[in-house]
Amino acid sequence: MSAAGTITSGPPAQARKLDVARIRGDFPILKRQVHGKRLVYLDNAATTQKPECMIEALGSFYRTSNANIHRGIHKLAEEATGLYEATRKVVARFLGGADPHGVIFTRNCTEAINLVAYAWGRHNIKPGDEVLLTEMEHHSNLVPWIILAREKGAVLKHIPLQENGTLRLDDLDKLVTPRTKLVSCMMVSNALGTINPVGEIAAMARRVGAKVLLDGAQALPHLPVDVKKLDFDFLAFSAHKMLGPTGVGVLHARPELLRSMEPFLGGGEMIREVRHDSATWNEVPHKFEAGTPNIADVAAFSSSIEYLEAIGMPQVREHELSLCRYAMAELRKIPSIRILGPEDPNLRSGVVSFVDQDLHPHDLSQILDQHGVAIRAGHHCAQLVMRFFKTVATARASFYIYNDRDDIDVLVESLRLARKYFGF
Amino acid sequence: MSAAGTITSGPPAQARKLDVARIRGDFPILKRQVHGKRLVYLDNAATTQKPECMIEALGSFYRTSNANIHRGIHKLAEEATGLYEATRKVVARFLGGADPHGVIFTRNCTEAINLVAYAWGRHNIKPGDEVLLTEMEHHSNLVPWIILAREKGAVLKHIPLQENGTLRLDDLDKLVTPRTKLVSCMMVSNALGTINPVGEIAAMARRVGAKVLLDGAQALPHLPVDVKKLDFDFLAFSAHKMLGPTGVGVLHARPELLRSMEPFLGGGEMIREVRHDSATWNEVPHKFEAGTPNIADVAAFSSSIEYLEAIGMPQVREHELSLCRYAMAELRKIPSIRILGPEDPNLRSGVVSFVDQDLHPHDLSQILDQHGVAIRAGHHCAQLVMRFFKTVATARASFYIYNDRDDIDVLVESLRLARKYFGF
Amino acid sequence: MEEPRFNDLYRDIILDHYRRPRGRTPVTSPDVENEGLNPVCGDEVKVSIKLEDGRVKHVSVLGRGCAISTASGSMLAELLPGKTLDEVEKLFKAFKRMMHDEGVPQDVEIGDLDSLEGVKNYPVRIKCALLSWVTLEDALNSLRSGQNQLDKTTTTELEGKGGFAL
Amino acid sequence: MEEPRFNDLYRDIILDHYRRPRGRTPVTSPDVENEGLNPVCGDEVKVSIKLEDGRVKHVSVLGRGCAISTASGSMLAELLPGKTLDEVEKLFKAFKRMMHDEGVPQDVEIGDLDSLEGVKNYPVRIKCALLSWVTLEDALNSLRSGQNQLDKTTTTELEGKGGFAL
Ligand SMILES: Cc1ncc(COP(=O)(O)O)c(C=O)c1O
Ligand SMILES: Cc1ncc(COP(=O)(O)O)c(C=O)c1O
Ligand code: FES
Ligand code: FES
Repeated sequence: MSAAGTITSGPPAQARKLDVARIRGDFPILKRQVHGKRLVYLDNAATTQKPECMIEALGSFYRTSNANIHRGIHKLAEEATGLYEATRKVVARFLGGADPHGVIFTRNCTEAINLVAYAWGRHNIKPGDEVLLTEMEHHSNLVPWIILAREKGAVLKHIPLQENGTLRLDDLDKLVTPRTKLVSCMMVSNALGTINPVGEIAAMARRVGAKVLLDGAQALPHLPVDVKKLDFDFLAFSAHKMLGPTGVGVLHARPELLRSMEPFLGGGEMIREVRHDSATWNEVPHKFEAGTPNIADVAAFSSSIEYLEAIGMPQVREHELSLCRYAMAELRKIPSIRILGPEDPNLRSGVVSFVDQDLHPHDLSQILDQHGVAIRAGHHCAQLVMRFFKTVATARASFYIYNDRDDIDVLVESLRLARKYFGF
Repeated sequence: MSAAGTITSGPPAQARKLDVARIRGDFPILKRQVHGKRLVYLDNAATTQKPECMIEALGSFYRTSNANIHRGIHKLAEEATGLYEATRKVVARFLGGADPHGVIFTRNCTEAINLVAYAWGRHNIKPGDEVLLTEMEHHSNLVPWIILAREKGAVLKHIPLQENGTLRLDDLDKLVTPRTKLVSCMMVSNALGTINPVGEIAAMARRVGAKVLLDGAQALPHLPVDVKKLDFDFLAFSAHKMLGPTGVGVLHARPELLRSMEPFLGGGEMIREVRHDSATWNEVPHKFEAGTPNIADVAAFSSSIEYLEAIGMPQVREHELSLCRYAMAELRKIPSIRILGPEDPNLRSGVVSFVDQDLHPHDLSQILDQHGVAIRAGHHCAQLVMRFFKTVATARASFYIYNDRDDIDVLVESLRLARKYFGF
Repeated sequence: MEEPRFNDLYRDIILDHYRRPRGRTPVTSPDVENEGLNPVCGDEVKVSIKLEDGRVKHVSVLGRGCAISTASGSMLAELLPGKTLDEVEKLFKAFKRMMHDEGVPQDVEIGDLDSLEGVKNYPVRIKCALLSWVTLEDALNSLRSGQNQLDKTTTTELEGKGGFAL
Repeated sequence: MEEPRFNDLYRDIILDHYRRPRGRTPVTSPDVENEGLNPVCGDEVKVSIKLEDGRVKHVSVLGRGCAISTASGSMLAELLPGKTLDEVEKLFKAFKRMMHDEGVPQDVEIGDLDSLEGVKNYPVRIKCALLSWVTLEDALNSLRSGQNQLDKTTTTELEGKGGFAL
């Protein structure tokens, strides 16, 4: 984990182990069968499953406290507002004690990044300015900048990927120039599992006064993150990848920075005063939450975070690391399989991306499905990574708190059977 | 309803009555007590309550089918994709047989309107061009255009409000000019209840070739709407105002128009191919749904629509009309109360906005809350309307399918007691 | 149907101030004046003060608002005359502490403001109670920071936050 | 652990075509050629045809894809030689109907394509089966609409929709 720079380092050796059997009991979907087999869910980098407490919180919101928030003077509105705003504080706490005024709820990580591109980017990126990305980015941290660069005549640069699945930082000091206005980088790769040295990258950005955006979509769910120890201006992530409901993302930034920005979406809630052709803005974070928010899902998201906090993020990390280590060792026993990304499991999160020289990932995935095993096959919204590795798709198994070695054994055995079935 | 022009007209006289007692049984929250009193929920224009079937659909999605959609080749992903896309078809059917490719899911009505402002407006509105709004609009249909006009040097005009709470159309032919590029208008006012003659307004817009956006946030939940009989380019509304979950909005437009537009948010799902500094777009509607959508809520939204369809929108309309008529008659018996908006209940939806000459709406609302009555007090995100009527706030009672005359009796009696309590 | 019962919110003293608010005679040529807006509801207030020998002589609190804000403004108008600006400051701080449920210092005489204590249980309404007070506070702050007299602002950042409670 | 069982998807004929695909010898100076992309997975195919006396003489189907798309392309290469363009068109239409579960006309000989029928139950995979066919279809369409020969496009709008099934 040391490569992760300012991401807080791993757990103490004596960290208590996860009680996976008990945890599984909290996830109703894991009781279901797929094609008559036990569901082995290994598609966690796409989205995680949800604990009963989150599902219950959601139902209970609608069954007892549902109302529109902020402006209503009645009991339900008060309760709903309380629940919605409570999550802002829970998120701030989860981030290591952030200012809740700097926590904005969006639909997903993608919208959080776009918010920065529109509300900050459009007003701060000028023709000829440079935005530095990496060759590893998820499309959600590429396309907003492609659109912006095209519109503004700005230049996109990419920290290159190298064969071992990490970023090549050798020329970082040349990639960052006085024209660099923003460095936007993922903390953890969804396609390779690589944990990036975002501290080092941010430090270089600071030398030229560039802003730093961290895409934390694959980091916040899996690693202990303390924003006080992390150097960034914007941090984006999605609730649905960390036991939370779909439809909730977070953009976190310092309130002063948010105050200095133009608004993004216009509408109810985000205004102070509206006249026929002018308007003034509400305070942050409300200035960036136009219209009726996703109240119920935000309210329910608290339970997901509390569930993770109860387990402990260092423990989550330790668990995934041990699964990842085991999975890599087992997969290496199938000679036709090539694992992408860092060889050292310590340098990656619980994501294992691989290709079989004879079988297409989509066929693999289809066959695994017959065994109840859900993995993802595809480009993982990282076509630059695929192109770098001269493929169009990989198979990806990604782990979370309810997975164990049994799951990996089923995965590996199914892969063997798939090869056999196809006659290899 | 004839004033509504192309909104389909009212129900046949023999429409079957709503069985309110049975309907109430379907809404778990209505069983709860507030301050020891039965909850009388009259804040439906802000958001409606949710039927058990929708809450159940949501829970069941997470308990049995949760997965990320579109790209996964495993059972859960298939099921989740099926449920998500099924709602697109259900929405299209609810709209009177629209093309599902023209149904885009957003967070809310506000985002749907902003999508048009960004993806269409920024590329089609030039300096000096005019956008015609009304003085009645919700902030969500004002602020996006204020922001756009400021950026583009465009001119905003407003169809004026008149004392009776309707739009003054006398000078419409002068307000619409060859420079008018867009007419954006609410179908039904959330602040006054007025049903607007959008057919007439659209017809005028067409004479100069302007595009037409209809804000259907208060129309789709309450009136039968058939898009085949309605002249518009963009139609926006929110699920949470029609028994659906928070976090889901809809933008509907012809697929050809959507295809001709630039994308809005960039990221996963909305792309076809991504290179280092260029990208091509996925087909509509996916082109406008960047990142992981609000899958569960969209999936669950089907149940809400099906619930409304089972009741029948003409029946919903008839029910609200009768409640509105009764409420207006009862409120008129309190001489200190002045009702805003059209005198004729046929010209309005189930929204009654009023002021008491002695009591501030916020105090009223606070006292009503003690009686278990939830109304809304405030500017209803319509500060232009408030300014027109020389007030800062009104009290608003708004009805839906689970309300009945009893509810209105409790409202009116509580108002009397409030006056007494304050010594008037 | 029974009368509503608020043990804590609309106390009799509040209703009395609401029905007959003090400080409604406009102060002419005020030494301190400011306008404040409660962004939650759109209500506005104008607070004006005439000083004499370093003490408040006349106060007016004009504008429109709810019972809570009207009563609170009326109490302001009742309590201030005779006080030095430092005493006003102390009073404001004490009242703010009360609204945030932090306890009122023993040595501050808060008079009828006492009756507003219940408001702290209604988060949306706290800004109502504070409206005229923060409006004045803002003006005093700019007076103190040298921007002498007559500092008018049409909106007031209530407690430096505005917007909704969070 | 048992072997997986697909009654309907990966039939033996498909696996056979996958392991030993036909049409892998590139056609030189083709009369019809087009490249197609399956946007769901990113797989690409190049279909080339050499005509003689109005009939297909040689076919090559190159590129990479899954078992379904490879087998389907291989069957295309096997079925086309000897056919007129009208017959190809008919075959394509029949196959498309099969994928959309609309029934195959009696009078069309579809050969091994038969074995792909199960794909219709796997919506995400339908584009795999159709990839080489729509790629060819696109080329034939532009040929017919006068844009003579060698119309290359790097991406193909699968069934005019691309994107995800809806
Ligand atoms: C007429 C009208 N338009 C737009 C909106 C905005 O809807 P939402 O807050 O769901 O985006 C509302 C909701 O209050 C409304 O009543
Ligand atoms: C690294 C990374 N960034 C961004 C995203 C986008 O997240 P969402 O689809 O929730 O917006 C993802 C999700 O796949 C991701 O893995
Ligand atoms: S409601 Fe406006 S000041 Fe109280
Ligand atoms: S998965 Fe790409 S063509 Fe089948």
